[in-house]
Amino acid sequence: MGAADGAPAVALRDLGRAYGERVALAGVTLELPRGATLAVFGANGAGKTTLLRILATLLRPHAGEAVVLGSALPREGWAVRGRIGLLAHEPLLYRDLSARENLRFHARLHGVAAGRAEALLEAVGMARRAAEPLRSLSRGMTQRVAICRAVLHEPELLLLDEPLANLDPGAAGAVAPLIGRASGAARVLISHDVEQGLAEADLVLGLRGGRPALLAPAAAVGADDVRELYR
Amino acid sequence: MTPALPLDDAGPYVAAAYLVFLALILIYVAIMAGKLARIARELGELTELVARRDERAAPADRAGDGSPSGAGPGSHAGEAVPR
Amino acid sequence: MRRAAGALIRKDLRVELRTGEAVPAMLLFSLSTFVLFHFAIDRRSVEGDLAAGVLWMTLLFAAVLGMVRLFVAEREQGGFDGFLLAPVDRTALFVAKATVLFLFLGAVELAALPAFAILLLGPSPWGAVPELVAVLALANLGIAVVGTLVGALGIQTRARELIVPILALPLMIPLAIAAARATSPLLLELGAEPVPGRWLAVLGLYDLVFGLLAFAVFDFLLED
Amino acid sequence: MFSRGLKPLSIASVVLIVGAFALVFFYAPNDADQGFIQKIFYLHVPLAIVALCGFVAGGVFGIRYLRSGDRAHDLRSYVAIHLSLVLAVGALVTGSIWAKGAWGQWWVWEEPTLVSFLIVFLLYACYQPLRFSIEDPERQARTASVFAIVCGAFVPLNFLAVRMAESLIHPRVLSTTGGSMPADMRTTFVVSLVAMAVLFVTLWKYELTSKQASMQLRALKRRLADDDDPWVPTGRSAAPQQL
Repeated sequence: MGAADGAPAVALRDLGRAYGERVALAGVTLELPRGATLAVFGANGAGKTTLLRILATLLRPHAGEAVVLGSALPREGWAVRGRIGLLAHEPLLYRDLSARENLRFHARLHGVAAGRAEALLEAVGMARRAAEPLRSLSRGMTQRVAICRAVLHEPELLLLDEPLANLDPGAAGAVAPLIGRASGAARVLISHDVEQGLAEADLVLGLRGGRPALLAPAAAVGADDVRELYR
Repeated sequence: MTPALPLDDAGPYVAAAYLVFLALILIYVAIMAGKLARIARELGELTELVARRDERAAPADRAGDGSPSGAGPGSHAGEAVPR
Repeated sequence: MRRAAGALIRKDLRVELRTGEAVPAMLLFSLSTFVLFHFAIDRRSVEGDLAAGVLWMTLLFAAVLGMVRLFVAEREQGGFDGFLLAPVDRTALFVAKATVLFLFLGAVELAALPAFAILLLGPSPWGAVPELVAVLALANLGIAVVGTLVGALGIQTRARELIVPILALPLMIPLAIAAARATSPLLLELGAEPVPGRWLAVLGLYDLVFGLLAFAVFDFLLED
Repeated sequence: MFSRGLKPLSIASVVLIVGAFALVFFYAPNDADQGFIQKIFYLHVPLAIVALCGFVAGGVFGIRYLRSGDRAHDLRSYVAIHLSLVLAVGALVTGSIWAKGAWGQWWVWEEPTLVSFLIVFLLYACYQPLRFSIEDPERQARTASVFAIVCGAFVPLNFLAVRMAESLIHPRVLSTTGGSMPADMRTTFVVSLVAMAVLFVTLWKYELTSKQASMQLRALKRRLADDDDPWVPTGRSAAPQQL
């Protein structure tokens, strides 16, 4: 891919998006190097999910530029699809299929070998219940399967919306190699756990009413600065 | 083929058809009149809003905070107004 | 493209086998409609164009049920997003869904046609089975294509149960005309007559036009 | 943007409509078969033809919207279809009156053009409910454009199928193509058709201008309302709300 490999994981300039007349996101400018982690904080409706969906190519930006893994969105969205892993608020899995069937389905869509799905299920401790339909699993278990789905194709950029929601400490430990810093992927992380989010991050973006209210290296941001966003 | 109808029988039907057309146009005019009235009303509201804004802005300028009042309608007017 | 469509088709068939949300409902609906027709038109048996009309009315309405369900899981369980994240041609989703609807219709007809022959149809249709299958296949293709398009349109709205039927029924009128006219010579009391070729041609044209159209516009229904 | 040429167009449509109706009643001869009742033809057929062209134009603007993403095209498509629906109601009612006057029945299934027209009308009548049931304006515009394109292609196919279903059994009763029409009748018809088309374009531009004016007004209001929340809710609507 040549030049694209040297490009930052995410480069945004004045990114904006509106839903009709309501501005959901405006004036976001930042650059995230490969392998680094961006933590996004903000109250409900601050535009975090909108930002994540734009980066995932699911939503087209209305203003500004978004370059993800060297490809400009939405024009070159096809080039980054399959290189991004999205762990959204919803698991994006079929409730009537089992964990294994869901992952095999996504493996086929992504052209990944089915063995990878089995290995992941084993890694998150879901192998034993992989044959049950998802609707019979608890939310924490579903979340573990959703994490498997997000990292199935070994993405270069992980978009994580509260990845540890509903996970017990044991499960959180099990998924850490997949979606934690150890995964080696660049990450955009939405979290409501301020301390934990800050600990994971290299760069911090605080959103308020769709506009950036805070943008600084994680080392320069204190937990109180972040809590200010929710006031 | 059905035989032709005499003129006086057909007259009401033809008149009715053309009246339907007339009625459609007039209903359309009435709807557009409603829309126009709304635009006029909203314009009135806006004029009032601007008038009030000017009243508030004028004393602020005289107080001498140095902000030029001639920011013009093109710039974001909200910035000239003290909160 | 073929890999993705295959995965989608297999997924949908597996869900249908497990939950039985579409085909059994469509079939039950068809059977109830036959019974209703019996009383509504007050006939013990039908033949010819009346039989073709009853059959196609029933099948089209049953098909609408399938269209309404077609994309529900994708919208409600995030299937659209999951699919859009994958590096595959978006047309694969259209191909897969149209195939699935086509298969559903075939499955429904496999049971509904014998039921129709037993319950309502006067003449025996068994002599004309190959022609009947040909007409059904062409018509099902059209229903599948239009149904996928309309289902995808309807799923964008907040009122898909209303929008899908009121859109699909007028769109299927040409198909209904051609299918009924092509079927009625096969269901005559005095033995089947040959199917008029021009109605098969209309069905083929319908399939072709809407197939090409769907290929051209389907992508736009997936964007956000 | 939309208002250019509106004034000359308005004058032209007044002159043409008045002129066309004058020709209908003072110049064109009574039809040999049908007599005076045939005068409805000069109203009914132009209404129907212009409405169909408007529907197809809606599809063309739909294509242009999908290709460019320019909301103005969506607005053009919306207004074209919306106006065509109004004309279609006129065409159906006048057609029905004609049928009653000429054959004593309010509806004749033997007339394929009328039947096709009813089907097309039923289909396009879904356009407003479809738009209304989608809240996100961008999705609304895109879905409506897809609808407009699909239905635009459906129109000819539908005419073909209905025509085939009827015309091979019955002779066509309301001959509209005018191949055998006397010259003075044809002149009257052509003038009526042009008048109707100009009227359509005038009303189309008129409504576009009106929609644009209220959009600008709303934008201005938003800018002047100096509170923190820049969002002034406008409520749901089938019409495009923003350019």
